[in-house]
Amino acid sequence: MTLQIELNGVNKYYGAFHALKDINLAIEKGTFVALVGPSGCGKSTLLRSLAGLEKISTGEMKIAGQLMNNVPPRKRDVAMVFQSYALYPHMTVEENLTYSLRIRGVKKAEARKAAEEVAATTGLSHLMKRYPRELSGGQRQRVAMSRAIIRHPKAFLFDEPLSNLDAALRVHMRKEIRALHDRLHATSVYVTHDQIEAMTMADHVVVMRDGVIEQQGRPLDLYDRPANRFVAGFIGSPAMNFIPAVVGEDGTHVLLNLGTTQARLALADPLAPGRAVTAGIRPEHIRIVAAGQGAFDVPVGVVESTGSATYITSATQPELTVVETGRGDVRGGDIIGLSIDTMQLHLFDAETGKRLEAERARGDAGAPRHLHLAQAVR
Amino acid sequence: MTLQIELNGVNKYYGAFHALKDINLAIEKGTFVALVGPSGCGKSTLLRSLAGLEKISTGEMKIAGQLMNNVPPRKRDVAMVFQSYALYPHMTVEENLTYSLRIRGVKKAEARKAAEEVAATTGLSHLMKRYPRELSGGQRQRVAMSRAIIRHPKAFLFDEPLSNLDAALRVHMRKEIRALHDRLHATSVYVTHDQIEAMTMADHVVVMRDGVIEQQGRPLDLYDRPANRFVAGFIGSPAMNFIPAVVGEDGTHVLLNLGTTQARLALADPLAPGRAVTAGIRPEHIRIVAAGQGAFDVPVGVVESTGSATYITSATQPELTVVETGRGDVRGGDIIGLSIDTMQLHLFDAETGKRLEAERARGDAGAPRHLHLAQAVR
Amino acid sequence: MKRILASVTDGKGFDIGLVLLPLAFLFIMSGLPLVYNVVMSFQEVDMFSLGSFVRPFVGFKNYVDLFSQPETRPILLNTALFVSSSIAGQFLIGFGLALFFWMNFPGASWLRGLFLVSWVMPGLVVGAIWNWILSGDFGVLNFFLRETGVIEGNIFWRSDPNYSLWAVIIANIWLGTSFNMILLSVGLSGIPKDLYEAAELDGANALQRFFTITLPMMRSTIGAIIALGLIFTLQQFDLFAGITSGGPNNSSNVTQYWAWDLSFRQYDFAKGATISVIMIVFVMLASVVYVRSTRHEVRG
Amino acid sequence: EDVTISVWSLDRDIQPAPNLIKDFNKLNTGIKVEYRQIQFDDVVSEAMRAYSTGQAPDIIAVDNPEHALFSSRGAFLDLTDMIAKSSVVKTENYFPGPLASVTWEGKYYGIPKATNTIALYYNKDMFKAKGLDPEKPPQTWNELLEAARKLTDPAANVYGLAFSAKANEEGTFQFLPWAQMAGGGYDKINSEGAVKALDIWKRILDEKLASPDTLTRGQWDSTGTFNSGNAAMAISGPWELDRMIQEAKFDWGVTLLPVPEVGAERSSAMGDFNWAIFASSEHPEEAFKVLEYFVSQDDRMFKDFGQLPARSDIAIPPTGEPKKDAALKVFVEQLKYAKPRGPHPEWPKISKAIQDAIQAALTGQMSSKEALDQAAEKIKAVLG
Amino acid sequence: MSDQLRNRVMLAVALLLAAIYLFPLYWMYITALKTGSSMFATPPKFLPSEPQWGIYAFVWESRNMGRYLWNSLVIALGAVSLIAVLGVGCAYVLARYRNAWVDVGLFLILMLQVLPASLMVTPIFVGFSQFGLLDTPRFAVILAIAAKSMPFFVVLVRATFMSVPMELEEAALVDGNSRIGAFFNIVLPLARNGILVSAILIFMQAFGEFVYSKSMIQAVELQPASVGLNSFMGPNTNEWNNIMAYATIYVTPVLAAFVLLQRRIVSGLTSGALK
Ligand SMILES: Nc1ncnc2c1ncn2[C@@H]1O[C@H](COP(=O)(O)OP(=O)(O)OP(=O)(O)O)[C@@H](O)[C@H]1O
Ligand SMILES: Nc1ncnc2c1ncn2[C@@H]1O[C@H](COP(=O)(O)OP(=O)(O)OP(=O)(O)O)[C@@H](O)[C@H]1O
Ligand SMILES: [Mg+2]
Ligand SMILES: [Mg+2]
Repeated sequence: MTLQIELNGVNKYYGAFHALKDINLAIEKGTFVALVGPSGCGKSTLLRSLAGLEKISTGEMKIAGQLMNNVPPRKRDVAMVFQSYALYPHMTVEENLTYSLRIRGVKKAEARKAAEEVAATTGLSHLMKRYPRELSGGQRQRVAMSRAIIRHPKAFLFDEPLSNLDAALRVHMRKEIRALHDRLHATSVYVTHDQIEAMTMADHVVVMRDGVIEQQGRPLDLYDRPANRFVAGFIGSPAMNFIPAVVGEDGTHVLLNLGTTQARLALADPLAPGRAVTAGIRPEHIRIVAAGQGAFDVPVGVVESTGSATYITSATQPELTVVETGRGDVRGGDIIGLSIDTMQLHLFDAETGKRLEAERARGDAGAPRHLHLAQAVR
Repeated sequence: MTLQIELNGVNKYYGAFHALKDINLAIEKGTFVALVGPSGCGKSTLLRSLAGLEKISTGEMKIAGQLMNNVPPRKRDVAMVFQSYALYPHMTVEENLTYSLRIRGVKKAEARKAAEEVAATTGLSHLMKRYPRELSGGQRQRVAMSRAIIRHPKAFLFDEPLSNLDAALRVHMRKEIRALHDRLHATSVYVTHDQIEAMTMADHVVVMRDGVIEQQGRPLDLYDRPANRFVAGFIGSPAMNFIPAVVGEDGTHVLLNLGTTQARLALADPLAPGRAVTAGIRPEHIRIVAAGQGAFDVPVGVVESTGSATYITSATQPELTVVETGRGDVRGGDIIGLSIDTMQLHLFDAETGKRLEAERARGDAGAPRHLHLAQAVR
Repeated sequence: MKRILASVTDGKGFDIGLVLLPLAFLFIMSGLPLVYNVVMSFQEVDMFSLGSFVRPFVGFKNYVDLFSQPETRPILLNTALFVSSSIAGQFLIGFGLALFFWMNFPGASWLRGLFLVSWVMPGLVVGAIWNWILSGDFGVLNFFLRETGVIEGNIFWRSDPNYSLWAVIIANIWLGTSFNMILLSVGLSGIPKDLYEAAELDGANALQRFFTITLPMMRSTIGAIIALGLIFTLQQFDLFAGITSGGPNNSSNVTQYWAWDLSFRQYDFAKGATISVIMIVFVMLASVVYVRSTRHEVRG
Repeated sequence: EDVTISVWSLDRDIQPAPNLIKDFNKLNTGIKVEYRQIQFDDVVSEAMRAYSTGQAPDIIAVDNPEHALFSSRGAFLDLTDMIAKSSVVKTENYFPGPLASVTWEGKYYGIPKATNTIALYYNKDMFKAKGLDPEKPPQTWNELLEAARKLTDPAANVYGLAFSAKANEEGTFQFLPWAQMAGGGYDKINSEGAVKALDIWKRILDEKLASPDTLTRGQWDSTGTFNSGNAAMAISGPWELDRMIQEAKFDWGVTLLPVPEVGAERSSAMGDFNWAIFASSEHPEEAFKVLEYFVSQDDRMFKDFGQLPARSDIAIPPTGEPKKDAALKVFVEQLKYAKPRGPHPEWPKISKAIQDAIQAALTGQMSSKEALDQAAEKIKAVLG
Repeated sequence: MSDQLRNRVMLAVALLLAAIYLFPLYWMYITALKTGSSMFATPPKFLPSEPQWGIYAFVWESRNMGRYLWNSLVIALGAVSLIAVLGVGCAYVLARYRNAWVDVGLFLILMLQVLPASLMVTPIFVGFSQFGLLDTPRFAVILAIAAKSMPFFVVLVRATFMSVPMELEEAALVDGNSRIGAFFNIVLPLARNGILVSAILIFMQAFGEFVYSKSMIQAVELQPASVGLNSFMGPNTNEWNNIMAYATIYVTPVLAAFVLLQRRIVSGLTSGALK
């Protein structure tokens, strides 16, 4: 195990604005890291710091064991896809692609061949002679992407490289990127807003918020055992439903408060009675049943279908979202019963948002869930 | 019913490049139109033409019944979110937002109030004094978005307005946009690569390819009855699986050819024997069953889980993708049986890609499917 | 009417108006005088007939006469040398300075501003001062060169036919450097920073970034500066008047000084105009080059 | 209603024209004079431009070699008759040189305004230091050369002589007297004497007895090196006197220009401006009255403005500055031999030919003979 | 190398470069303070032995410099305004399009300034006298200068407009602005570097303009400082120290003003605008 990228206590200020707060990160060689977080949380800043484009304010940054704080970008041997593309406007697509090769003195014919290969995978072959200003948004993004992957650097840094591409192309590019990564044994850091990308491409997911790393780990670990309410809400789409709850008088059950309705769920391991908690349940873990058959009865608010799935939102406070495969036959205004898979219920401290099992079960990700909830009672 | 936007035989050339080909489009007032299509197909061009930023080469364009070909943008009263944002770099966020109001002579205090309201919904309140260069990519996009929705124009034109936002914000913005649209009875044209956005937000979806409108209609109609193979593959994510097939000798069944395996499905209405067709089936309409129990047995290739769903790709030629809710227990290399919901099978002409029921059942969208397939036989 | 009005506020009419108005102004104020000069070069001009166009035409006589003069060729060659060396010097030094001051360090922008000095000083003063600086006996340049041991004896910059043109070129480079420097600074400021970032990640070192990003991105600025530098250099007069007066023996004479000398010293206006036509042709060729170069500009 | 007369000259506020005009206007003669100062370099071009657009002034002051340019073309008013009738302007009072410059084909087209000439300044202290007799400055070309050789001291940054061979009118102005003394002239510029004169100049430069910058330096700057002690002798005019009095920190004197050999004919340059009335003047009578007033004030010319009147009948009053008074005596003496350049309407072209020859010879690109032959050729073409 | 050290080294180099480049300015300053002939002394004197400080007051008083400078200012401001009004729009259009007409326009504009003022002044003078413009001589000079310098301005400002992304203007149009409004609110502020600097350069040029002023402005009350300066030059006398003192008085404040102004050249005017 060689650490390829290592950040220790990295801070970054933009003037008074604290953009990265005490970032500690250790990435092994060959890892594909997905960096996710809400807009403005510091993902690009972190990426740019890794590339050497931003000078970090304090802390140390190592790549392949070497301190990099003052090493100029071109000596770091990383390739980056800029969120803003940063295409060379005075060069054709082909010239944009081959730029890094030409700089390195690769022969013309060879560079051209490499460009053609990359362009073929990104679907730019017919645009090689165009200038960036003559391209569509997605085409530009593909040029930015291609420019990075034409090289064989130590590390790839991708800043939302697929955001402007259509679904089919995205699926295709996803595969290509991952294949390239594996082929080169490169280390990649990949910023994305796309849940599917983060979950399916990455070996390791880092969730940031407001300049802080909230949690990192294997994708499904984050999905199954989010460290706090923020991560729970952030990972997974549609997002987890959160319901305010209190631990009952005897500490063995929680009362979920859905405005008009309440549900009482038994706890296997008792908690302090009266403690305010937040219960979280993912949409796909709620099943629609006939009214009166589930844990709750709720009136239906909006029903939206994407074709393959239907999103049903309850007209309650807070709203609950349920996903059904296929078209479903629920209409707005219906009263439906919701059956909750209590094995999938997450509990968070109402104030700190911390996951409540955390103290007990930290670190043994593979073990069975520790928070047992009895069958829902009405 | 008033036609708000009307395009008749619109063509647009960039030099020799034919970007829009004979576009005919009629959009009623108050409609929310989603414009989708592969990268580079001409969506932005169409939007920019509607805004008056590109002069169309031939054809006519009407807004609210008036010929608009030569009307300057400011007289069209449309608001647009640019794919490239086009923020005013010398203005703060607040100034960017209020710009359109200020030039209309709206009072300062009033404009400020409007800006604050919009900023609150887009989460920009704390950034009002920043300049665009001091914002993250997503924040910039939100400014671009806010700048458009602060106005109350006749029509909104959105060019991938949410592509750089995280899932939660996206869901939120989706709702806001749709609510705004409904509140203003505006007409909106919305370019997106996000299937969910197109399906859930739009009243009407227009699918383009290479400058041509391939199909338009209500979202679920497109999903259920794509006019051709292209639309079928484009709408829906993960995309529809296509399998080459031929009509059997007697014309009452098709033979699906999956490289090593073949499947024989009966046809209710006979087709010309020996005709080459393409069969399409969406991933969610294939169920995994024990080997030997379904229409096919296939070896499993890649298994990817997003947490809520698992994508299973078969190691066949062509690949088939199947979606399972939850985690599933299939591993790469397993042999599984696939059961196909034949009611959901689509047939396309192998050469033209046209949907095969089209001649017979055009126009009666509500009627039951006309292409009956007998239960799969092995 | 309404359509025209609309076109003026929003459409092509707006653009056409913006260009035609100044062009018309320029045509009247500069075009006609230009034509006057051209016409004059085909006429016999009497100093007292300056006020009218009606003068006897002599065809190409003035041209024939001019080219039969022995000094014509060396003066044209001098002009070519003067123009090319001056522009090269001004541009290279100006670019160097612009790049230097572009690196952020405290005081950079203040000091950069001081370089404008060559642009503010009156021509008369600049000429005189360079006259003294380049003077053979008491000149400061010789003094420094001697003190630093570069030369043994004095170089008579102004009076040695081998150096006289270079004396003016040195002064002219000094004069034009600030103009180049400040405008190139403006050009540099217009290059988006992320291009440099991308290039740096692509592995380009400073020199490569300069040649592959800076230069091509500044194409329109550089084109404009060189085109204008050419015109300025072709109009440089004060330095010749101040330093060498074209001497000794025409060794530092150039067309513009010569044209002036013919017109206003010898009152041979037709010949003066004839030379100016030669200059016009020269600039015309350069303008074509410039205009063509604008085709490859990058629009932001 | 007053008649307005406009006057153009190069005089600045401390020089004659503006002051005389001020005084004249105070007399309330019914004539109002307006004044415009123009620069030396622009007098002719401004005048021509104005004349050809009908905006010429009534009176102008032009440099004497350029007078003929205007008179020959009838641009200046023929004043012969008015002068004949005038009680103030009397031709016999003028030095012959200046008077010749306003004459064209026997008619008077102007009135000399002032005059000047050149002579040899020398540094008496240096003469003493080098063992030369400060009271016996060089009188012939050979003596000049000898003295210059002795005085030249490269170690002390001292040249023997400073003069101007610049490629403009100043070069002609300084060279012609030499040629004329040896029997040459602008119309016989390749005569033996003229060649000899140019040879002497060449020798002076070749031997580094004068700075090589002589080729590009005007008289004022050349003499500046004399004043600062970097030249032992200088050829220049009376306009230097005030500066020299103020700045020269040594004893100096002035002597007549050396001649080719003892007893040879003397000659000198003649400078300064003439008054003229434009033929287009609407009020020639009044204009002439103004000129008469100027002439009537000629005796103030030196006292108030330090310029030498072009008249032999006006004595130069002592200034109380012995060095200056001695120098002025020499200049007045020298003025007797001053010859106008031309007059010829195309003087500038003639002058240019001479300048070119001087420069070609002195830079060693041609021999003096060749250069002057070429000049003679050009001048012949001009003279027709 | 630490940042601070780097900054110090850079500053030192910059000061050295400036010292070399500004030497003529220094020479102007000290020549003003020298006595007439000591400027011809060998070896050169780098500090005046008896500085003549009174010369500034003398020159100011005796030449009535206040009036001259005022005239220069009027002429320079007039010319800059006229050029800016006419030139900015022209430059903008020439930057916005890319077609044969633009080529023609650019070509014409360059060609129209090829001749030096000394050769243009005669025909302009003749023309102006015909239209009676010489009765308002300062205005006439402003017109002439404007014609002379406008091509310079247009070509330079056009180059800056090239760096303003077209999309920003489009956004303004969609936001409901007219072309003119978009031009003033969006395009102009983003091109301010080039416009500012070009205007500065033109102002300085116009401030020292000499050839047209001396021919067209005959009344001394209306003449600019450059013409006043020249009056120290005589046929056989050049009062160099007065000239230098005079020039010092007018160069120094102008230079100082523009050192301040040009600091506003900043980079990244359009950064953050586009994805
Ligand atoms: N100036 C131009 N010159 C030539 N071709 C152009 C020009 N601008 C756009 N195109 C081409 O026109 C086509 C349509 O472009 P458009 O921007 O409309 O695509 P789009 O559908 O918006 O794509 P995307 O989803 O990638 O943004 C593209 O193939 C593009 O390459
Ligand atoms: N120059 C700057 N000055 C001040 N604040 C800045 C500057 N650049 C970025 N920021 C702030 O730093 C924070 C982090 O920005 P960054 O670009 O890293 O966000 P991000 O995570 O990439 O967001 P997005 O997903 O929207 O691109 C943002 O809140 C942004 O507003
Ligand atoms: Mg970002
Ligand atoms: Mg687009």
